[in-house]
Amino acid sequence: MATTPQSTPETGPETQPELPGPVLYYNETVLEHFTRPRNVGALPPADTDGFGLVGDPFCGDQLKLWIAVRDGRITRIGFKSFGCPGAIATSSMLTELARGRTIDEARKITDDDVIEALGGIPERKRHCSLLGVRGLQAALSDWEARQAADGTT
Amino acid sequence: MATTPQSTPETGPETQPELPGPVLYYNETVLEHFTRPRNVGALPPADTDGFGLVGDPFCGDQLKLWIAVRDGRITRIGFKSFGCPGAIATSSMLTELARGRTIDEARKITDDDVIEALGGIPERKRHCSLLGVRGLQAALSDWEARQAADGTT
Amino acid sequence: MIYLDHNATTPLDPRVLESMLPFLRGAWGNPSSPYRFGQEARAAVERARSRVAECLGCRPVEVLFTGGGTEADNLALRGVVRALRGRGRHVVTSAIEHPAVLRTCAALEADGCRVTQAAVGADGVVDLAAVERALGPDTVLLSVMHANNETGVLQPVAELAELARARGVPFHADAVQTAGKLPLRLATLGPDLLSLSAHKLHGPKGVGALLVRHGTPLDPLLTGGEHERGLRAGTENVAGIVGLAEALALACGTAEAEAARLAPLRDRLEREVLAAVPGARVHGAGAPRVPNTTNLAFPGIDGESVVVALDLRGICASTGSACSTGDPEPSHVLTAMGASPRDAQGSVRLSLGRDTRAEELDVVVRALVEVVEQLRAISSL
Amino acid sequence: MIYLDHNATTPLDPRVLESMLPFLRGAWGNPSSPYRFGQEARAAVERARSRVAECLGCRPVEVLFTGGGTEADNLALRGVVRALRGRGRHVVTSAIEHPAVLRTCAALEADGCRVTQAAVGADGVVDLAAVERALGPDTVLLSVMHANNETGVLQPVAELAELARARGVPFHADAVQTAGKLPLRLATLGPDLLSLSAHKLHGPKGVGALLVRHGTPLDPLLTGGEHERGLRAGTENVAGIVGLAEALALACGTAEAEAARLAPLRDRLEREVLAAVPGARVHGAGAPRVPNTTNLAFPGIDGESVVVALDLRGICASTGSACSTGDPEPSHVLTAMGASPRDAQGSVRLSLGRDTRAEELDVVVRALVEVVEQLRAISSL
Ligand SMILES: Cc1ncc(COP(=O)(O)O)c(C=O)c1O
Ligand SMILES: Cc1ncc(COP(=O)(O)O)c(C=O)c1O
Repeated sequence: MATTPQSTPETGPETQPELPGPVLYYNETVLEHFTRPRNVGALPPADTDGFGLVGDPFCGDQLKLWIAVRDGRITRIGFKSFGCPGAIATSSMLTELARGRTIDEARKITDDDVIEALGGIPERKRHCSLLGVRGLQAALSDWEARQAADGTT
Repeated sequence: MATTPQSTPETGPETQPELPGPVLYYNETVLEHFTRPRNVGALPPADTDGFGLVGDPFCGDQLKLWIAVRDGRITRIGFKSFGCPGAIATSSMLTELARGRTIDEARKITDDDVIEALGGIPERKRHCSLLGVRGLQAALSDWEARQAADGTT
Repeated sequence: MIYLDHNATTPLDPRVLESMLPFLRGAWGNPSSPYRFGQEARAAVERARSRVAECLGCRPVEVLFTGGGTEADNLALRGVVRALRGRGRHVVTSAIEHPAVLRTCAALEADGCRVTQAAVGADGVVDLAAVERALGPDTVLLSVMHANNETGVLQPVAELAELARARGVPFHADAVQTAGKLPLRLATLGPDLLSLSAHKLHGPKGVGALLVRHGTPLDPLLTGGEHERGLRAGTENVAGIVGLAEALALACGTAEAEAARLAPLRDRLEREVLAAVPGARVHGAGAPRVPNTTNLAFPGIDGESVVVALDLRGICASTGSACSTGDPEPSHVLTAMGASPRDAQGSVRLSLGRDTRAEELDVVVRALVEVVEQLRAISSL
Repeated sequence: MIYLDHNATTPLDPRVLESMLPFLRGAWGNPSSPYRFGQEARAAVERARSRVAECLGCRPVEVLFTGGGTEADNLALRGVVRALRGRGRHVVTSAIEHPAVLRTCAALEADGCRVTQAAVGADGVVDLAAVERALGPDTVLLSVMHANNETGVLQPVAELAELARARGVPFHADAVQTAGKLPLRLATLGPDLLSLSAHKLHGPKGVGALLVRHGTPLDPLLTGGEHERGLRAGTENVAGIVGLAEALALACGTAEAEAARLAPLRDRLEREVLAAVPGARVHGAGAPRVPNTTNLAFPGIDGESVVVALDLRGICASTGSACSTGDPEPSHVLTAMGASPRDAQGSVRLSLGRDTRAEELDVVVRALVEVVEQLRAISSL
């Protein structure tokens, strides 16, 4: 039960006020990506070069992410998400950041990039942005595995 | 430190509201006896047939009370008081109740009589009224002792 | 704005504010001050105490004013446990209590108490047999809420009171979600201690009360001056206390009529949502509930997403306790009722109130149907 | 009415009430609710936190809102002692603390702590050497008030902070009687924890704050929801918190000017009373004091009788702490300063404030002289 003020993470350098209470405080960009998420939906199996599924199978948020790759670039990307507005908005923004990028560039996208692109996300929701990045990494690894498999066959 | 609601004395049947907080709530009669106490002052030594002094010599309220007795009746009575308004008012009322009474009648005056004559006194001040009654008892005992002394001389 | 989160807080009734203003303007004295100006404030506090007592069927000395529902719960639990520390160290509660009780039990546990959480059935009603089994010779307190804040499910307080009384165990009921909504009488309801909070019944925030049945052992939690008979120190929040009494008097006067008005509205809302949304369910539908609350399960989507989407349409709803806002953990109440974590995550609480009108609910049903469809369209499940 | 009991409570400033009303009317949402309407309330609470932090020279996360000064004191003492229960069980305090500290120390003692009360000198200033001697390897908290509520005597908090810091002991200062009266900066003043109460500085009753310096170990006292970073559960008293911040901002802006205005008024009052009443004395006259407070000794008469007689003349004064009203025990503060019980019983506290005018004090001096004469005439001493 022991709690010390210093052990509580603080809100960091976003523009939103420091809100120590339990609160959601999504900014307009996040809400916009939540209400009109970009790149929603599965790619057709034939077009899918990589697929990622992250999240516990029974509990908590879940993300599915599809990519199509041409000439080392992500040409198409799609996602479906079960999760809170933070999860949906960060996934949406992640797909925007990843689309058109080379595999290497896409590998380097971090959750901080996603959060920055959204102009910040509530402290308690930072974990959401990890899901999108992990989903993309999973899809990229899947793509690599498929490449390797193609190479060996 | 353990306190149980039932162990807290309650205010009893006075007309004043039940006030569980720490509060003084003197009624008009008490305030009147406080601002214009009856029978204040020492009797001259020659007129004094009995004297009472009650209260700790160093601490807390103190009362001095003088009586003159003729034919078994208190004909004159005087008091001086160091104490709170409750102490002053109850002493004043006590002298009113005692004046003109026979020794036997005076002996029977209780603190409840004093409180009733005042129309009530705050719960926390009930102890004050005891001082007056004890002062009168002391003066009566002093009178009796003097009588006995007079008889033996 | 359509406000359907009355279990989180309620608007301050303008008549309540009116009753408070004299103590925020002219009569600002300290109730403990010896002069008549202070005693005006004292008289107001004591009048408020008498009104609360009258509304809730107890004696004025049985009413302690606190700084809210949470403090009332903390005082009940910590106060009884401390007062009875010579007798035992075991507390029995339920799995669906408000954090004000559950986390306080956890703190007591860390301090050496043993705590048993009785299970609830799938309907959200605490298992009486489990409580009975749990009560032991060293049990010093039973604490079970009157109505659950997330589902509205009513708990069998009369039966619990009987179990507790038979064993001489004090029984605390958190009535924060029933005071003002249902007619309550401490004398007949059964518990020895009852918590309530003003802002849940159109009173001000930051004030509550703990009713303590005459003879119940209780130590103070806040020590200092001899306010509240030495059981709750601190200069009295006079305006807040007056407001609590006014709000309670207003609510008690209309509780039955309001309950009769809200139950059919809530029931119709549920029928329409269940008809329009495939797979939707109502948590605790099978149990007696306070008439203002419904907790809807929408499998496959996230409750917080529903709430935010409704907010963007001007509708205030919640996923459960306001205290757990943004909490990624699924509701302990729904999981205790056997819901899967994902099902619990897909739940939305709508709680109606005095200002709720039938037309508003039509708007809400349409919005819910739309929102659930949109979220399901993007759901990965 | 001439009000000279500002240490007991102060009038709510109409500007403060004005600042609170929006949250008692339109913006009544729950700050923990997820929708924007709730976040309006949240934003108000956080704005208030920032304002308090700015006024008192600390960071917003170092401000915890409580239900009053007593709760702040209880949280500081019980919270630090619990957080450090693995390190030791010894608390050092002074003999002249407010009951909110002294009785809490007594409760901690009953729970197995050891408490040392450092003595004060005849001037009412805590004995630094006694504090230094008392601080031991198992000391987990030092708690000494900033200014005493009965005498106004200021305590050497900077020196105490140094003693405590040198030993790594958290230092709590009850600043209920200095916040708003003197310019305070947590960053430079020294203590790790600082209590204050809104109603002592023209804010509302039932709200206070505990400043907790970054890194100070603290457990919550009220457990439940995760309000106030998990350190103080309970739905926030939004209007009260906004009022506290507004009152503090107003008071801090004028503290220096007010202090400069009140000190000569208080000093003249004392000179005139001492000149007119044979045997009168001022408790703590030799020490630095807050400029609004005087504690007058009138040997041979009872302070409560003076207070009631003044009340009947329309003057509000007190015998000391409002909490001890009607208490037959002589003041623990004055006896700790070496006053005899009878001397302590003959004391009257006058505490000036923002509304006090010089002309009022002329009336008060005349009334005091009269009242003391009358009471001396009937005194048995
Ligand atoms: C059942 C229940 N108990 C306790 C509380 C706490 O009350 P408060 O917010 O007044 O501290 C609440 C509401 O938050 C509640 O719903
Ligand atoms: C020095 C001191 N500490 C604490 C308190 C308690 O504050 P509150 O009455 O707001 O609980 C007071 C006043 O009563 C005080 O003067």
